[in-house]
Amino acid sequence: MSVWEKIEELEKQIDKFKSLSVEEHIEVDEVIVILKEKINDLHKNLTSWDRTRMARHIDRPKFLDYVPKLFNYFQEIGGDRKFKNDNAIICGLASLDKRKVVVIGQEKGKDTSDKIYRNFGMSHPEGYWKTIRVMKLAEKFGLPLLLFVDTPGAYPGIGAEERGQLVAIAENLYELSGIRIPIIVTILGEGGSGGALALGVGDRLLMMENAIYSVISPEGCAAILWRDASKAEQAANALKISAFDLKEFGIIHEIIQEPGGGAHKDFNAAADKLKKSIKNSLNKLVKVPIDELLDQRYNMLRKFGVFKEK
Amino acid sequence: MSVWEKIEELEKQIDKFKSLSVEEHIEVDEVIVILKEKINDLHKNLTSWDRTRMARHIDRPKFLDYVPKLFNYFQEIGGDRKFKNDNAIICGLASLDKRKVVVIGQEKGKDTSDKIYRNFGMSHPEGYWKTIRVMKLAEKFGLPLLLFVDTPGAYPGIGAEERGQLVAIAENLYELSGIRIPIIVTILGEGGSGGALALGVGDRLLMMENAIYSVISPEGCAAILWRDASKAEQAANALKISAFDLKEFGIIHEIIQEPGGGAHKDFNAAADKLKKSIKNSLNKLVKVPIDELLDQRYNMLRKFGVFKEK
Amino acid sequence: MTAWLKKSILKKKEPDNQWIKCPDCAEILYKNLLIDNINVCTRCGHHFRLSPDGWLGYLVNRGTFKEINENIQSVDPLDFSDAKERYVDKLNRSMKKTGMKSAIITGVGKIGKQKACLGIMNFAFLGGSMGSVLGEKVARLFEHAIELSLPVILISASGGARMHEGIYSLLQMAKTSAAIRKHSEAGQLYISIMTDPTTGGVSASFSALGDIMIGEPGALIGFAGPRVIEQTIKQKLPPKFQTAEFLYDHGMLDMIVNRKELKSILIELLTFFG
Amino acid sequence: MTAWLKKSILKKKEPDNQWIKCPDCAEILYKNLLIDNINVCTRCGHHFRLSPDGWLGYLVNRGTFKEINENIQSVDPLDFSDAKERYVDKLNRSMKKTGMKSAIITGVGKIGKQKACLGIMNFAFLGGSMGSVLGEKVARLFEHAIELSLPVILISASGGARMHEGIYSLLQMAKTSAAIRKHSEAGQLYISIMTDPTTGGVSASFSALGDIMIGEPGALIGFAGPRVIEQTIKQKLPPKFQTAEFLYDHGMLDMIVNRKELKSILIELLTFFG
Ligand SMILES: [Zn+2]
Ligand SMILES: [Zn+2]
Repeated sequence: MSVWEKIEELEKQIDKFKSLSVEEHIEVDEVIVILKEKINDLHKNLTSWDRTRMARHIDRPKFLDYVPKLFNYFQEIGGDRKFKNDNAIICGLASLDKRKVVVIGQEKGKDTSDKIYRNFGMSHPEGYWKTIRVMKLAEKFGLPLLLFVDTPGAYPGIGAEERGQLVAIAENLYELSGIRIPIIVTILGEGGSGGALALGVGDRLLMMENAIYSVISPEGCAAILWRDASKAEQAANALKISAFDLKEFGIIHEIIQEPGGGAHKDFNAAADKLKKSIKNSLNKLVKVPIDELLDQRYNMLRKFGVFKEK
Repeated sequence: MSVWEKIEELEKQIDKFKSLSVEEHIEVDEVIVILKEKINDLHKNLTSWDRTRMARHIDRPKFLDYVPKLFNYFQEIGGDRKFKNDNAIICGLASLDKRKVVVIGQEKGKDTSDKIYRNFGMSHPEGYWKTIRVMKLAEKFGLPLLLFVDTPGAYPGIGAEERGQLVAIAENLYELSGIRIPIIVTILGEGGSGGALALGVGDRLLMMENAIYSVISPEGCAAILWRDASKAEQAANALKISAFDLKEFGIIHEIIQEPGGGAHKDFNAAADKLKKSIKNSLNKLVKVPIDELLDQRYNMLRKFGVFKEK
Repeated sequence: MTAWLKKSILKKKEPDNQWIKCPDCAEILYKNLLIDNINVCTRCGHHFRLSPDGWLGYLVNRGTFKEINENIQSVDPLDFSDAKERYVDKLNRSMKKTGMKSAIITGVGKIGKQKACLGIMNFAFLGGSMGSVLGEKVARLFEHAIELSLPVILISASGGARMHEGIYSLLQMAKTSAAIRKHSEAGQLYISIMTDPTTGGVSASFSALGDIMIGEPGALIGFAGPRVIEQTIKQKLPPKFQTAEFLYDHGMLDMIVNRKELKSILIELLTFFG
Repeated sequence: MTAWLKKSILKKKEPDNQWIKCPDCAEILYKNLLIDNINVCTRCGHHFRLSPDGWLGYLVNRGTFKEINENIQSVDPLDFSDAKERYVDKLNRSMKKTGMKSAIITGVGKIGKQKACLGIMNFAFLGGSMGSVLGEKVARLFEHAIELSLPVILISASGGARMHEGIYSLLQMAKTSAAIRKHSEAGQLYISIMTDPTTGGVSASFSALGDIMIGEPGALIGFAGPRVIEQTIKQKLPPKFQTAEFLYDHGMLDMIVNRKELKSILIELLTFFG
């Protein structure tokens, strides 16, 4: 039985005890507490592949779910001013309690028609041009930028290539590396490849406990290196794409703890934790003089990588 | 007989005398000189409609004809980095004798297939995005910008509207008004409407003697205000669109004199004059501190317009 | 009281028994009720054009609006006449008809708790065409906003250039764009609201340069006029072409806002950026 | 003499009787003549891939190239193994095969009269994939160019990311882009040359950020790999899709330059901006 299956089994048990408690008036609260702790423990042992399944879970909260939980004001603003309003990326003006921020998030969509409308969170170049337009608006007004990542990757299609997916992503990296406002990146679910990285450059990188962040999808990696897409589990684990892996690598700053079973099991709790972390980070970042912040950002980016010399 | 027809008649006479001179060895040089002077005099009396016909004359030199005459080095650079390389606008790195400049010019094309390739000099938004991309390159390297205008107007089509012709033109005006390099605009032929103005903002505005610059094509104006497109002649003259009109209005700085009969009659002479004027202007502009230049540019733009107050 | 305000009050005294047919749903609307509904069809939500006084009455706190540069007036720099009449005569007719001296009212007022510079175009004045006066008033509005460190809200409605002023008309595009840049460099907010119709030179200059660009539902917005395009491409235009909705889909607008919600959206935006 | 240079000289001593078939025109080409022709088919002009030593021999004035950071080498931060072998073993094989320690050579040399920082990728080294070492060498190259106030010319050839280094590989895109921004802010010129193939992470980071972007004729250039796209959209790709010519038409490149003319174009560009 995999860790994942064990957790599912324990969750079933909890449900059983809960109904016992309600229907038969048997007091089993203590048992439930113990089982939940057990689940939390097991969670720490989830593999990268388990996390991948969690990150893609059908019930997992999406960016638009977080919006009302995090912000008391949110006004979407649209458009790249050039070609199309890409619905896979949502931009907005927002208030995080009293602090004004600009928000850019990737949205995968909820039901089937919404998923299609959002192109499953896979942006075309116009999505990335929109983010550049909006981040410059944020820069003009000195507003901190909050980026939320949740995408299988940039869309691989004819139109996307025609309109220069490569330039659009590169320009995002270029702009974010030097834009003169504080940036906080949160990886909510799937951090897929260059399409995620395009919104992944900032001063502080947060990652939900069950999110993943990878150079290539496990399936893609398996197809190439195992010559068998069904070897995604091996690939995922070999790629080390969990939040705990990335924390160990020193790449992300903070893991946002999720409730046992994932953010969707107690979304309010997950969103609260995220909000608290973003606020803490923001409070620190806004105090840093902007030139110093840019130096820190550059140094952080510069240090990414492991190699030997001589 | 209109002024235009008189000139054509005199030109025929000159040709006759020239052949007399060659075939019959009759010395008539003095007569030819007098006739040419006559033509030059008549030219000053050409109406706006006559100028329109000259500006659109099939033999009139186009931007690409001027390039080798003006520049000893010219390297075209392409692309808006977003959608398409618009062939109605050509950008290049160039040397004007020893001075490095960046050049952006509208090109109508020569023969039929070339005209189609150039879309008759009518840009889509991608042409204007290309100019912004290239002018920022010029700004990065502190290179003066030479703009050459020759277009019936921005292209009125479905794709052009879909891709935001209005934003593209407005952004050009916005960028040119504040870009931190000297700009010289030369209206070579047709300065048609917003599509021309998008490349028409600079520190110094030159205009070929037989060029026109108008808010709307004479035909368009006639169709609306005369409800009859064939009244283009009346409209052209009412609109006052000749170089002499614009000089009188104080809108352009300098008229580049063309040979009698138009630039195509002695293209070398016309191009020489233009080159000399551009060089003179450039020599003056590069000496002005950039902030002062920007103030002057703003004041010039601010003064455009006539009205009464109170 | 400025001339146009007097006029607008006079207008209200016109006989009330007027009815208007909605072009979208064909409902026959009682004119006074329509005005009370800020010229939005009570049945289908069709947005009728709104006059500057209608806009001011709706958006600006009562008694807070101070018009500026109200005395700038057009002249006839080209001595222009078309087939029918002289430009000066046309101008005089328009001034009489609208009670305004130009196609735009500019000034400073309060919206909610926020002060803002406001420009409101009047399509009824020669089709909201842009001549020297419009350009000058827009440029001065932005300069005024720089001096006072205020945001600008500009409501556009224009058929294009004031051809009668020839090249001067065209150059207003450059003049207004330059003034907007100064305002932007001063760190100030500019909200552009595009109403039906916003086309031609206005659409391709100050209207298209907002930090935030808002379109009214169903408004015709575009650079080239639809008829010019049809003549050029020799085919029918697709439905919804050059509507605000079309522009939003193509990434040109930040949002489409129903007129009834516009005021609260504007207050929120002014507060957010304030 | 660096290891790869020795190796390249050794290569030249290999038996000469080798023939290569041109994939475009099917001409059978004598290998040494092809090398003399900088790997351009003498019949149809097809551009074969060129190794870093080929590029250096062609572009850089003899004896002027000084390699930098030649001793940076890959490690195996994930302890990665795929179906067949460990990443460290794969690395060792590649190093042996190519005589290089990474997929890029960086250094300073003279082209004509101009000094420039140069980066040349080697597709033969694990498909020119970008891992920590490639990213580090590119970033250092631009930082070196800032110190020396020099332009950078970078010749790309890459199949994408070095998956074996996981997230480190992805992050090189951000690292290199940030270094390029520093170089650009210092006012320096960057010419990006995209050769066959330039795809994936390399294409969407430093390759796409040139002040001037040059493609080689026929080169495959794109973000997503053609096979991935075909699988996603479930249809055949159009001919010429993702070629340099396709990218030029779509506004992504400044020019397409035949290899034989590249040197003189580069000299002109370096002189122009110099
Ligand atoms: Zn209705
Ligand atoms: Zn061949």
